[in-house]
Amino acid sequence: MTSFGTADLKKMFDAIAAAIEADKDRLCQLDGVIGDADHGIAMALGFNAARDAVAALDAATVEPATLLNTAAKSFLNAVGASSGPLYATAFMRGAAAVKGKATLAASDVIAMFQAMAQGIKDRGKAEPGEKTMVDAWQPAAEAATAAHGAGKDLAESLGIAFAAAERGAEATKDMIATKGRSSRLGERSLGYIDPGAASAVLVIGAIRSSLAGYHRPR
Amino acid sequence: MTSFGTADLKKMFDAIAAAIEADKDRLCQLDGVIGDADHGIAMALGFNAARDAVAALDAATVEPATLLNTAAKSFLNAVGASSGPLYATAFMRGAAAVKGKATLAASDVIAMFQAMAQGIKDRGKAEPGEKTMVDAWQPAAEAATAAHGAGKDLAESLGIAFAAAERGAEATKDMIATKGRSSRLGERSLGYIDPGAASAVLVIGAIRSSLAGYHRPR
Amino acid sequence: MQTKKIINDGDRAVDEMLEGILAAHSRHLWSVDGSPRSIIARDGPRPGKVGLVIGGGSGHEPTFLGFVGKGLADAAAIGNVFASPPPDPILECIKAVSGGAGVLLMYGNYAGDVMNFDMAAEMAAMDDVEVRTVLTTDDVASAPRDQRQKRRGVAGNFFIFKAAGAACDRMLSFDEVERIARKANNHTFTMGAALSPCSLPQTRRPNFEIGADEMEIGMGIHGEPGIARCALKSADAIADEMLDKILAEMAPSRGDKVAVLVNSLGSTPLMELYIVNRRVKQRLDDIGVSVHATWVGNYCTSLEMAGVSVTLEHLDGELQAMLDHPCDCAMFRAG
Amino acid sequence: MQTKKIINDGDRAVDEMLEGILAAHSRHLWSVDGSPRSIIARDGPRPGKVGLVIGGGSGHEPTFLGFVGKGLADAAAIGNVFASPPPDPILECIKAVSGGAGVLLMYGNYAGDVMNFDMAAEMAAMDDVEVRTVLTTDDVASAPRDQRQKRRGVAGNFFIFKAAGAACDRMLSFDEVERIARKANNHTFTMGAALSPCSLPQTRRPNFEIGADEMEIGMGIHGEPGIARCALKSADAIADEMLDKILAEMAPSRGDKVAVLVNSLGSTPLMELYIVNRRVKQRLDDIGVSVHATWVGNYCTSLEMAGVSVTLEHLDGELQAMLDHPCDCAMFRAG
Ligand SMILES: Nc1ncnc2c1ncn2[C@@H]1O[C@H](COP(=O)(O)OP(=O)(O)O)[C@@H](O)[C@H]1O
Ligand SMILES: Nc1ncnc2c1ncn2[C@@H]1O[C@H](COP(=O)(O)OP(=O)(O)O)[C@@H](O)[C@H]1O
Ligand SMILES: [Mg+2]
Ligand SMILES: [Mg+2]
Ligand SMILES: [Mg+2]
Ligand SMILES: [Mg+2]
Repeated sequence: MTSFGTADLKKMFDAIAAAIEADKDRLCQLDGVIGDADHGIAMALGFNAARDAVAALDAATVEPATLLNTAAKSFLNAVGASSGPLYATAFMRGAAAVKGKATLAASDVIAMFQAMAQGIKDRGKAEPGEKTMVDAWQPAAEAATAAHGAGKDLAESLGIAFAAAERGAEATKDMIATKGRSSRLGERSLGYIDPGAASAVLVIGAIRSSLAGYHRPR
Repeated sequence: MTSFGTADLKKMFDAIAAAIEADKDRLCQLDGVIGDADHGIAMALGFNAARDAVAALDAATVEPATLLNTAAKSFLNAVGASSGPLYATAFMRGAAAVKGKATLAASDVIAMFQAMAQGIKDRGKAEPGEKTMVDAWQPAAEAATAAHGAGKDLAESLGIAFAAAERGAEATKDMIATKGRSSRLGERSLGYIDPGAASAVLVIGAIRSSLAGYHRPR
Repeated sequence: MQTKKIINDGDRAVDEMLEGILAAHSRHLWSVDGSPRSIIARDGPRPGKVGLVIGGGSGHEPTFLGFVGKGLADAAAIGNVFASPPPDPILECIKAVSGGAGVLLMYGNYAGDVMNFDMAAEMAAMDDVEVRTVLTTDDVASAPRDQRQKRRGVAGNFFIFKAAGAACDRMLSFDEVERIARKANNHTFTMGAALSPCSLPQTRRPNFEIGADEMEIGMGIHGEPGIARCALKSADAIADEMLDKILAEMAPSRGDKVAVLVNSLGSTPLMELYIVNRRVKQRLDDIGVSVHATWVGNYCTSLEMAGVSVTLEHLDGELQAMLDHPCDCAMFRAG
Repeated sequence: MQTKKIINDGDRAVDEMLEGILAAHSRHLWSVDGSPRSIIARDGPRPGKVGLVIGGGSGHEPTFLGFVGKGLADAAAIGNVFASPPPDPILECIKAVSGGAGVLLMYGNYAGDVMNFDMAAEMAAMDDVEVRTVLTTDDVASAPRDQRQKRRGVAGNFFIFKAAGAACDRMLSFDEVERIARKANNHTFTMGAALSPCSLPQTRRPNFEIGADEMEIGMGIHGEPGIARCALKSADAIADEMLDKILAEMAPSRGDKVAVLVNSLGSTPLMELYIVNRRVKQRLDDIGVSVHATWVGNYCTSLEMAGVSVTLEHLDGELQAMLDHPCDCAMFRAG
C-alpha cells in the first residue's frame, strides 16, 4: 500500500503505545540515573491516552490532521512533565504538515515526520548535542528526508531514519546534558543514555513498523 | 571480710554498671520483642549515673544510707521510664534499712537486699507472676533471707539468691504480662523473657560478685 | 548496619533537640533554669487559672512540647526517647504553671509515666499544690472495650489535651476542667497501623522486625507489638479496618458530629495520609456523620516509623466549643 | 520487592489525594468544575488584586497546594508525581483567580514546568489576561553562582511565594508584586542533603541507589543526583556544609536579619530537624546575624525521601514585612 489514512494512523498509535508499555520500566530506570525516574510512566500515560483518544475517532469521517491534533491534546493533558509539551507539539506540527489531506502519500509521511522532529526542537529550544530526545529525532528526520529525496521508498527511508535514531540515542552517552532535568549534573551525566532519546527510538521504531510494515526481529 | 563500708558499696555500683553495660544490647533486644527496645539504654544510663554520683562521695565521711539515697536520686533523674522509679525506690528503701550504720554486717546486707526487693514491689504494685522484674527480685530476696536465717554465710546466701533470680527470670518466659508496657500483648508476650527480670539477674549477680567476692566463671 | 540519622551523639539527641526547639520558638517557649527538660509556655500560665502540665518520652514530636502554648498546655515535661521523664522536671513544670487554682497532669497511660508523674504529684502535694491526674486512653487496639482504663494514650492526646487546655484557658474551675478532660478522653478513639520500624538514636537498630510486605495493626507509638500482623493492605482496607473498630465503640447516630485526625507515625507522607482521609470521609458520609474539622499530618509520631493512625473525637456542643477555642502553640495553631 | 505505601492504586494516587485534601480543607479550598487538578483559594482572589498561581508536580506536599489561601497563593495547578501539570489546569487556575490586575505565575525552574506554564501563559494571553512569570531558583547546589537563572526551585519556594502572596494581598501593582517576587527569590538560598530515596506510587521502586552509610549533598527534590556523595556526616557537619555555601553567597553583615527554614525531605523526623536548627542558630549567632523567624518541619518534601534542607532568606524591611503579613492556608498559617 502506498497511502495512509486515519485508520493506519490509529494503528500507528497502537504500535507506539505497545512499544513504550513494553519498555516502560527500562525508561524509568534510565531516568532514575540522571533524572527523576518517571520517564517511562510519563510516556506510557501519554501514549496510552493518545491511543485511546484516537481509537474513539470515526476513521471514516475524521482526517489525519484532526487525529494528530487529538493525539497531541490527549497526550499533553495526561502527562504534563517535559515529554507532554514536547510530543504534543510534535503531533500538532505533524498535523499542520498534513492539514486538509484525507490520506497521506509517502512524501506526506516524511513531511509529517520532519515536522514532528522540528516541533520537538522548537518547543524545547534544544540543539543536537545537549543530550535530549532531539539527538534521536533530528538525525532521524534528516536521514528520512534525505533518503526519500534520493528516491528511496518509505520503508527504506524509515529504516534509515530508525538506524539514525539508534545511533543518535547511543551518542547521548558521551554528551553532557545542558537541557532538561539532567542539565545540573554536568560531568556526572556522562556515560548514560538520555531517557528521552531512548524512548524516541521506540517511538520511531513503532512508526516505522506500523507504517512501513517492518517488524523488528524478536 | 565480714563488714562493708561506703567504699565497698561504691565497688558494688561499679560492678553493677559494668555488668549492665556489657549486656546493654541484649536487654534492648529483649525489650524490643515485647516492649519498646530501650531497657538496656535505661539501665545503663541509670547505673552509670549512680556509679558516677557515688564515686564522687567521700567514703570517709559519707555513710552507706546516704550513698544509697544518692544512687537512687541520680538513677531516677538520669532515666525516668519504668526502671527509674523502680530502682530509685529500691535504693531508697535499702537506705532506710541501713540508716545510721557506718558499716554493714552481713545481716544488714541481707536486710538491705530484702528492702530493695520490697521497694520495687511496692512502687510497681506488681505481684509475682505478672512478668516483671519482681519475678526475679522477690524470689531472690526470699531465698537470701531464708538462707541467711538458716545460718548460711553471706556468700552462700547471695549465691542462693542469685540462683533464685535466674530461675525467676527464666520463668517469666511462661508468663503473660499483666503489668508494664507488655501487658497489652496478652498471649503474644508468652515465650519471651521479661527484660526487667533479665536485668535484675545482672544486678543481683553483680551485688553478689562485689560483696561476696564471687566471680562468675567466664 | 546502623540506621541513618542526622544527629551528633545519640545520648545528646534529646537535649540538642530541645536547644534547637528553644532557638526556633523562643517567642512561645522557655525552659526552667537548671531544668532544661521542663518546657513552659511564655503566654498561658496565670493566677487563678488551672495549670495544665503534659509530658512523656521524646520521639513523638510535635507531641508533647509542640502543644504547649496559650489555650492549650502550660508546660511539658520531656523524657528520654520513649521514656517517661523523671519526677524532678515534672515537679518543676508543676511549680512553674501553678496559679493557685490547681494543676492538672495529663499524659498517656504507660506504667513508667504513671510511676514518675505520681511521684512528682506526691512531691507537689508536699508543697501544697493541688494536683490531679487524667490519663489518656484513646488507643482502642491496646485493650478490650471493657478495660478502657488499661488502654494506651496515643494520637488522640491531641484532641484530649486541646479540650482540657481550652477549659483551663476559659478559667473554668478545677472540677470542670477535670470533668471536661475525662469526657474528651472518653469521646476520643484512635487506631493505628505500622509499616516499618523506627530506631532509637542510641541503638540505631530497627526496634522491631517486620516483613517487606507486612503491616502491623494496633502497633503502639513506641513500637510495642500490636494486635495482629497481616499482609500490607490497600489504603481503603486499612481505613475501613480502623473505622470499623472505632465506629463500633463510638456508636455515633446520624447527624452526630466528629473531629478527625489522620496522623503519620513519622515517615508516611501527606499523600498517603490524605488518601486515607478520603476514605474516612466517605465512610462518615455513608452513615450520616458530619465532620466538624479535620487535621492531617505529623501530630504524634514515633521517630521515623512508617504508618498511620486515625482518631475520631465524638463531639457534643461542649467538646466542639473546646475544640474551636483558639490556641497558639509553637507547632500548632487553631481558632 | 515493592516499597510499602498506603495507597489504593498508583495511577489514582494523586487524584485520591486531592479528594482527601478537599474533604479535609473545604473551608479553604475548592477545585474548578471539570478540572480537579486546579485548586483555588476560597478566600483570596478578588477584583483589582494581582492573582498568584503556583504549581508543579505532586509528591512535594504541603508544597504546592498547602500554600493556597488568603495572603499567599490564590491557586495551585497540580501535576502527576514529580511531573509538571499540563497547560489546561494551569489555564483554569489563571482564569479562576484573574481579578483584572494581572496574574503572576510562580513555580520552580524545571524544563517541564517551564514548557507547560509557558503554553498556559500563551493561551491566557489570547484570553487577554496579562500573565507574567517569576521562576524560583533558590537551590544553590544546582548550578554555579554565576548561573543563578539555571538553578532549581526547592524549599525556598516557601519564602518566595509568601513574599509574592503578601504583596498581592496588599493590593500592590503588578510591577511591584513582580519586583518583590524577584527580590525574594534573589534573597533566598537553599541547600539540601538526602539520606535515602523515595519511590513513585506507580513504580514502588527506590528512585535512586545509595549506600547504607552514604548521603548525597545537593540532591534535588525529585531525587535528581546532587553534587557529591559522601559518608553520612554528623548533624553539625551537615549543617555547616550547607551554611558555608549559603552564607558565602548571601554574604550577610553583622546585624542583618534572616528567616530560617529547616525542612524535612519527607521521612526525617522533627528531632533531627531541630538538632540541625540548633547548629544553624549557633552559626548565625557566631557571625552576629539575627534570626527573625524560624520554621521547622515538612514544607517541601519528596514523598518519603529521608533528608533535610536548610533555607535562609536574607531580609530587609520590605521582605520582613511581607514575611510577617498574615496568611491563612489549608496547611500553613502565619501572622
Ligand atoms: N528542553 C528540552 N528539549 C528537548 N527534550 C527535552 C528537554 N527537556 C527535557 N527533554 C527530554 O525529556 C526527557 C525527560 O522527560 P520526562 O522524564 O518525561 O520529564 P521530566 O524531566 O519532567 O520528569 C529527557 O530525557 C529529555 O530527553
Ligand atoms: N508495674 C511494674 N512493676 C514492676 N516492674 C515493672 C512494672 N512495669 C514495668 N516493669 C519492669 O520494667 C521493665 C521495662 O523497663 P524499661 O524498658 O526501662 O521502661 P519502659 O517500659 O518505660 O520503656 C519491664 O521489663 C518490667 O520488668
Ligand atoms: Mg523524568
Ligand atoms: Mg522499655
Ligand atoms: Mg521506654
Ligand atoms: Mg518528572
